[in-house]
Amino acid sequence: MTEVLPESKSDGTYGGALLEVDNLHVEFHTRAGVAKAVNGVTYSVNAGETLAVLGESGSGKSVTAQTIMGILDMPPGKIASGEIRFRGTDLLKLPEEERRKVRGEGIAMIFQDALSALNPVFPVGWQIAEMFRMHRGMSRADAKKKAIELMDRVRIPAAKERVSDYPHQFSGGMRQRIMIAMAIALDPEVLIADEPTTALDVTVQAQIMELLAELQRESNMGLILITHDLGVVADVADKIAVMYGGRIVENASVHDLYRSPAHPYAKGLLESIPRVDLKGQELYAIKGMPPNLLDMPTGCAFHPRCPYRQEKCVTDVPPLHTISGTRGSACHFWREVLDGDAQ
Amino acid sequence: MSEPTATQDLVQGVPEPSAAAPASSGKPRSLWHDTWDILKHRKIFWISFVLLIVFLVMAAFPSLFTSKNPEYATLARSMEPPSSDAWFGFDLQGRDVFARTIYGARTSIIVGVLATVGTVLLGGVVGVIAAYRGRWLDSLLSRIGEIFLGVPYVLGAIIILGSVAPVQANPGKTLIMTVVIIVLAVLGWPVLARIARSAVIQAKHQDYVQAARALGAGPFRIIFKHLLPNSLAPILVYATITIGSYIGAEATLSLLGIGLRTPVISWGIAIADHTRYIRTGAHAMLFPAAFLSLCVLTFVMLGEAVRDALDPKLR
Amino acid sequence: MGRYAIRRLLQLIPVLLGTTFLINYMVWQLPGDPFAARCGQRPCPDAYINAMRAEFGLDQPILVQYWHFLKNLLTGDLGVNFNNVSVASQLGESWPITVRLGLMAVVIEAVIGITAGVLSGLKRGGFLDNVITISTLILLSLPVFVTGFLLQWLFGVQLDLIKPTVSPEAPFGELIVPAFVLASLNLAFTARLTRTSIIENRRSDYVRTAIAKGMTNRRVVGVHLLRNSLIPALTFIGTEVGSLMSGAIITEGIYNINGIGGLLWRAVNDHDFTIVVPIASLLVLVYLLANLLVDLLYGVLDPRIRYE
Amino acid sequence: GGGGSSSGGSGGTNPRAADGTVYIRGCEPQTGFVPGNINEVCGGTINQFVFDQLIKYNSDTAAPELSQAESIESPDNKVWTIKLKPGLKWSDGSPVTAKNYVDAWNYTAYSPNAQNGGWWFGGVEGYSDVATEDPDGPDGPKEAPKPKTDKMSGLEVIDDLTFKVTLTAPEAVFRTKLGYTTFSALPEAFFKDPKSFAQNPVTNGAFKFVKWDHNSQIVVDANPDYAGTEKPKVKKIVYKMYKDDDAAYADLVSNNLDFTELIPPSALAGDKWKSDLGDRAIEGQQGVIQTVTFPLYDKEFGGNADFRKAVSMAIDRKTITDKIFNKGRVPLDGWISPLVDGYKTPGACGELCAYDPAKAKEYLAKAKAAGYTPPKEFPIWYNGDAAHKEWVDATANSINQAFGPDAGVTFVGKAVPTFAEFRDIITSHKMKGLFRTGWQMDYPHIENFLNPLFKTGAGSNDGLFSDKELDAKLREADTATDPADSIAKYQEAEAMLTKEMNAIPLWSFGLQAGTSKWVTGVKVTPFGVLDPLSIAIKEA
Amino acid sequence: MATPSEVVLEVRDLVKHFPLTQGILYKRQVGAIKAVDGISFDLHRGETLGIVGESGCGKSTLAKLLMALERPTSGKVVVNGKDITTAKGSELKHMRRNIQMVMQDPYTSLNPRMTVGDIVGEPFEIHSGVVPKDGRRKRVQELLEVVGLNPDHINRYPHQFSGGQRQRIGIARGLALQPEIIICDEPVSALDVSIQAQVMNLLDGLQKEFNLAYIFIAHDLSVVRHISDRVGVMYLGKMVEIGTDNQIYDRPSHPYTQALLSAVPVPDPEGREQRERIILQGDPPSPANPPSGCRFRTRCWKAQDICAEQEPLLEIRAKSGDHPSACHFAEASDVVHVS
Ligand SMILES: Nc1ncnc2c1ncn2[C@@H]1O[C@H](COP(=O)(O)OP(=O)(O)OP(=O)(O)O)[C@@H](O)[C@H]1O
Ligand SMILES: Nc1ncnc2c1ncn2[C@@H]1O[C@H](COP(=O)(O)OP(=O)(O)OP(=O)(O)O)[C@@H](O)[C@H]1O
Ligand SMILES: [Mg+2]
Ligand SMILES: [Mg+2]
Repeated sequence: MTEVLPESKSDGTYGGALLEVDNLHVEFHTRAGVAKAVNGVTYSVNAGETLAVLGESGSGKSVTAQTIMGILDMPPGKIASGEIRFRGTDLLKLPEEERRKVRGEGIAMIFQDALSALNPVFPVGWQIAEMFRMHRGMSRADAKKKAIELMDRVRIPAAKERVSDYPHQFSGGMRQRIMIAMAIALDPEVLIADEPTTALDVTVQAQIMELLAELQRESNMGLILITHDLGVVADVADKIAVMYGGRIVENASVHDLYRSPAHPYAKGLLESIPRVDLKGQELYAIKGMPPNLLDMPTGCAFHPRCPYRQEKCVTDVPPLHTISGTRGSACHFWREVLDGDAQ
Repeated sequence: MSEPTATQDLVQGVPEPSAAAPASSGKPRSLWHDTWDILKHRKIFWISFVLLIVFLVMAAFPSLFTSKNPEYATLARSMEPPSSDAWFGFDLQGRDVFARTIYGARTSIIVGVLATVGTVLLGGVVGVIAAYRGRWLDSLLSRIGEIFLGVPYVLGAIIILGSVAPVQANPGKTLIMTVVIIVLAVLGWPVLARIARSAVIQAKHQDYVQAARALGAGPFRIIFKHLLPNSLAPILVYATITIGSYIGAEATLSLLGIGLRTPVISWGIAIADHTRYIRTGAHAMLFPAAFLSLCVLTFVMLGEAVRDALDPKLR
Repeated sequence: MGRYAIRRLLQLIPVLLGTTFLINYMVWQLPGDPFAARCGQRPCPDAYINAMRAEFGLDQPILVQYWHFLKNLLTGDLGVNFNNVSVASQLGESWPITVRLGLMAVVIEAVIGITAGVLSGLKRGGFLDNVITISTLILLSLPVFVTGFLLQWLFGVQLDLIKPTVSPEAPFGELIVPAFVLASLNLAFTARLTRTSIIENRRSDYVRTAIAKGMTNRRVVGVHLLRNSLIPALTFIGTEVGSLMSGAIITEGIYNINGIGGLLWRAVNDHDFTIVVPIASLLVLVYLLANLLVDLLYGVLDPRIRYE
Repeated sequence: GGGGSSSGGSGGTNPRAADGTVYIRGCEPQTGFVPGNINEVCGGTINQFVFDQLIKYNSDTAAPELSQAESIESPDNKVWTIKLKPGLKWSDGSPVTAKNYVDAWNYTAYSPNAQNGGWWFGGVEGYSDVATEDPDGPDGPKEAPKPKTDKMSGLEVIDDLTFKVTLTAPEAVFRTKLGYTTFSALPEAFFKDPKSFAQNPVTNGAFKFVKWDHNSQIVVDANPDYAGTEKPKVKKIVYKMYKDDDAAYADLVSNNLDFTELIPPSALAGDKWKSDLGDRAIEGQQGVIQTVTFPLYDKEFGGNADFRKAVSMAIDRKTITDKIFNKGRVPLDGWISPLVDGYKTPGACGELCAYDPAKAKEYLAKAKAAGYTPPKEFPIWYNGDAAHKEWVDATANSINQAFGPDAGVTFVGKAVPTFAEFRDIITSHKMKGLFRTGWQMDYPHIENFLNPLFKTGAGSNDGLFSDKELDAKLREADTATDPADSIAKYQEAEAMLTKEMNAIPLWSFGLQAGTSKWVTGVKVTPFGVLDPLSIAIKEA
Repeated sequence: MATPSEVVLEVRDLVKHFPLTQGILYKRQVGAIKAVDGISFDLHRGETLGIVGESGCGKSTLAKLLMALERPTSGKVVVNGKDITTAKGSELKHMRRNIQMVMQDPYTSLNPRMTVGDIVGEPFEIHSGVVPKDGRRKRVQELLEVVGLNPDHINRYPHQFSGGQRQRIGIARGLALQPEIIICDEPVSALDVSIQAQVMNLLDGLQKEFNLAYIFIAHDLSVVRHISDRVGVMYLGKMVEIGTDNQIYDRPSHPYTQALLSAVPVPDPEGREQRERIILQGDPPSPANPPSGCRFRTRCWKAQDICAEQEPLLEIRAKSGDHPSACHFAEASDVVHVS
């Protein structure tokens, strides 16, 4: 089988979704057993679009992203099934060398903790320039020039003087900007941002999100934003995928989800946010803790914590019901949830 | 004033115990207890453990393994190769190599283990104090360590052996052994001190140490409950390899004529005595050498297994 | 960094003074008359012993002797040994050879040890890992003289690949096998230290970043992972440079290398302390400088380390 | 091989033929090249290459032959007239004169010059005027008094080539002694700058001194003006220093070294060396014997005569020489090397030196009955920096097994780390146990095995043995004018040693040497060193 | 709620400068990191004081000073009438029974090699008089129950718990000695929303039950607003504004507070395009070398010459409304329109 990558992106004529994750299953084989971290995730993103992936810690958001990038630790990780199509080509079937070329050029990624994600022992400029040197075969000097340009672009003050500084010499926000500079160096078509601002202050977070939005406007890239900050999602996302226990439990446009969530988990999440009008009262909290991946609850993974739970939930895995258009919910009782009355 | 339901409600929010660890609220458990629980299930641990026991029994009761007298020399049979009545053959003096290998375990293991224990104690104490107190004491202790590391090893050994147990005094077996152990430990502790120091410095900056201080914990508690258990892994790894290198170092000292001496039976002496005869009778050296290597391997494997088990992430 | 280096160099002085005094003191404390063995099977004539004592100042108190030693050291005069040969010229001859041997051993230790460590770290628990672990441990537990003797016979006499001994000029080619023997003991430590840190760093975020950047596997391991994993091995190698040079006694004997180790050993055996003390001091100095170098190298390898 | 020679190993052409250089095993001399100061084997060997003495010893028979002397005569063994051969030259061109000899001997004997070999001149008239004893030993606070003069009255230059030596008492072996290094001459150049001479001497032997790279090598060139009857057959000898016998042997086997007289035990074992070297192996005898000595000054370890005899009979010399030395040494039954004038079979020791466990036990019982209780542990001391451990351990084992487990005494080999310390303990008379002694002859004569070792107060009488009768007998032998008579008296003296058995003879050294395939004709002297005139390079 | 009752904690002019030293032979101080630079406030029994501010502004240093984990450069911290900053030895140990701390990071603040039982029981071992030996285990289990953990999990290790559960362990440890004051240094920052709610409810419930006083440090303003009676805003080691929750959130008067509030993302996509943001330019200056006068002036859109010359004091100003604000041009304005 000779699957060739679609030719240069400049023609921009690819018809389908830019990046599609289709029924992805990922497991971890550990001493304690097989942990099913991702159980059939399906989502897609188009050029210029922002997909926000929401979900509790441990719900498989990062593992999905890592699988897309091909940076999953294997072993213990194992891709059990599923496809990841980039411009229609299944990345999982590509030979390693081809796959490598997609990284950085086709799809790029930024990580949550920029301090640990940047190599502590190389100057930041070097790390950015590496992209040009390895992918584009540029000379050191040219690559450095490009690195300075990029640092300017992500608004590092005095970029020229700071190219040779090391990550620890930058503040958290600046480090994240350097990560971004590195990720957008080769104008990727899709950028995956895995919790890019969780470690940052609100004021800096605002700067970063602003920057990402601007870059997206400029180059029309697809953005997958992984976060559990509902505020940030509300600010920037076009559509949302909510994950729970390794599955997508709700797919919706940002407005639909915030207005009327169709899955009890998404609903609980939205209700947990502290609000002024609720001051002094107890906050709503989803009871219990995330499912144990080694021992997933039967039926719907959320059922032990779900106020809408009925027998059916314990026995049957709910499919992703289509509610309307692209909207979907993996709850047997999505109608009741939409209506807002728990049983 | 208070709403009794507030906490009550939360208790309901308590998640089910996850299946990973069965809930048991029996006796209070400790780090060591749990480490043992994990070790119990490791194959590599049992292999090395059984080997260790064999070696230890060999060291304690060599006569269980052989009825031959390791000292008895039939010079006429010098360097005879292995045969059915002498499994490992005879050495240069016509002594039974098997018996000597068995009897050699005691000295070699005692020297290796005690010297390592000495190194760990000395180096550990200095390293921990240096790291914990920091400032000038750290500098001072580090510099003292450098002095010891700087003195050439053999020279140091000669000096210490020569002045503590001069041959003129015709020192006895135990004295020589003690001095050899002391020499190894005294010249070896600074490396361990460095390792312990950096491990403790790393642990020292962790939040849980601050938390303990906030509770009012004193230095002893912080060192023994918090710093040490969390700095143990690198020390353990180094120490187990060190046992091996010390057993070897003992052999080198014997070869130079400044280590253990004849009435003492050890692998090191056997190797040192017979290296030169390797072309005519390799057996006299290879068997003790093989035991030595196996013993080293045992300690290293054991150390590795214990270190793994001490790692809470694996629980 | 310069400031740091200066401070460390200044700190060197007390350590050096401490060590040389210690060595000076202890060496002359050793039992045995330094001149007893200088006359073969016969006892030395009193006249001879008295003359030697006076010449080498042994009749003076230890502090005075030490003071003279220091004074001479500062003026660059190392004096002569009991055999009336200039100590400086002997050092001048054997020192470069030992340095060459020691450095080669360091290089071998570093290259083989680190490579083995990286390989076994990357394939943790695999076949290669086990092979490397066991073989380095066997090297570790076999005393140097066994390894040295075996390799000499195997390569030098049986296979005739190398000369069994090293010629007086000690060219690089002839030193490879001795250097390997010298390094063999430390190989296991280096390999294991590297292995541990590779295992630790392999899962780190920056390695992931490098893969996500689309770097080749070679580059990820060889540039990003390796650089970060070198420090523990480097520390170890640094502290061992000194002992490699003084520990060369046996290796130098086996391969008949005219280096410091042999000189030291002979001098110790002959109780010729006129030469023991300068050599030991020199070795201490090398050790301390190597340590300083390693500390400074840290800063290069890991810019996070700040010198105060 | 050293220098620029290509590696040996294979190849048909002889790499030595090109420059006529041979490489022989050596070791670093302990002192500079002042013959009167040299008394150890490393310096002694090479010294023999570059300095000729009045006489030399035949490399086959060890018989003394005239070398620089044309004649050495004495009517009474007391006054000796020595005539030099004419035309002998130093390497700086100056002639060798009688004055050179007299000056050299005076220099060596003069105690402020602190020469190691000074005592050799003890028999010359006027020695006590040039050498003074330190009144309070070497550690004392007082300085030795300055000698009255620096010339011995017994030495007298007659003419350029003749000088006269007057001894205080007749000495039968004086002539034989003259081949020893200490009796060399020294050129004028020496007295101008003794220190630099020691490093780079002007010589008068078959070879000229070229250079000395300390701890590495000494190079000597054939002396083209050499006046001896036999001339060097090689152009250059490199005396290459080895720290380790095995290293030298490995080089020899692979033809990188042309000669070594030290085959290490590893190669002797199982006669490996013979199969390694084939016809390049050289076997012979040398004038070295091994003994162990009791410290008679120590009550506990001195034992009594019966005990000492018991120990001697408990040593299985034959098995030890067979197994440990692979027959490379020969069991002794006397205190004399088989190579020298005066040796006889069977030896003086007789059955006391024959292995007989039953007798040994008997004697042990007798010793105990006489009131001697040996300590539980009885060490046999040796220096750990040379290859003694094997035979000492074997000896201890042999004694223990002969005595049996109920003897109440266990012999144990114990090493003193270095020869220096070992000598120190010996000379300060603090030995607690038997200790290794051995004797390498200075000249091939029975006298050399008795006087220095057993005379009361003699320099190497390390056990402080003293026997008035023996002293008297030795003095008789010394002064006997007839050589044969003298030897007979020495033999009588030797026999008297069986009475106290203070030193136990073990074995005499064989000689095992080997050459590379590049050289031929190699002869080894009875002193166990290469005869430099014999070695020649094979035709290619 | 905020019943103006007894003051349990009094902070006066608290200053902490970390010296920057240099020198070869002896160290010379060449400057200082002004981590906390003159902070004063009171804390009443049963009250919660929230402290917000950007990363690195000195919040944690303040917390450590209050706990006497660091010695202040000057100023005092009075706990129940005694100055904790000068207390030593057993006196300090004794005072610590009244003031405890919950750490920011639930992952690093628990010793990974101790069981939960050991961690929560450690205070009793240190203060051995509080609970007799044989009663300790039971007490630990009670504490676990109080914070909503299964008492059977006493033998587990921290890593076997989720972040929220670990934070509860930290809280249980803080509660063990029944202190009057608990300092929470960003107790929920590392947690995600659904778990954050659990922990906040717990803290709230405990406060009501035991009448605890909290210092609640965070940088998430909505969380702080939810739990606090009063809020202090810090910038570069200084308190720039302090007031009740409504005063701060509805009528912020310091430009920094305003910028901070406007930057908080609102979890509601409606009208997001219209929302006005004050996006601050530049990064916070280094605390080692803070700007003269007003420390915020380098990023402030209102800055004028006076700001560089004169340091604004934290005081009630004409336009600052009813609460103190450290800005020359303090002017209350509502920046958060929604929710
Ligand atoms: N290397 C691994 N070995 C075993 N399990 C793993 C590994 N990596 C991830 N997991 C498990 O997979 C699950 C999903 O993890 P993932 O990192 O995708 O969560 P997440 O949704 O990104 O959470 P967070 O919001 O905390 O980042 C987790 O339960 C985690 O324990
Ligand atoms: N021990 C120390 N030595 C020197 N400087 C320090 C020390 N501890 C803190 N600092 C500095 O003091 C300043 C305040 O630090 P602090 O930890 O109090 O900030 P913070 O407000 O808690 O930040 P965050 O929100 O990131 O936790 C920082 O600039 C920090 O670098
Ligand atoms: Mg994640
Ligand atoms: Mg903080």
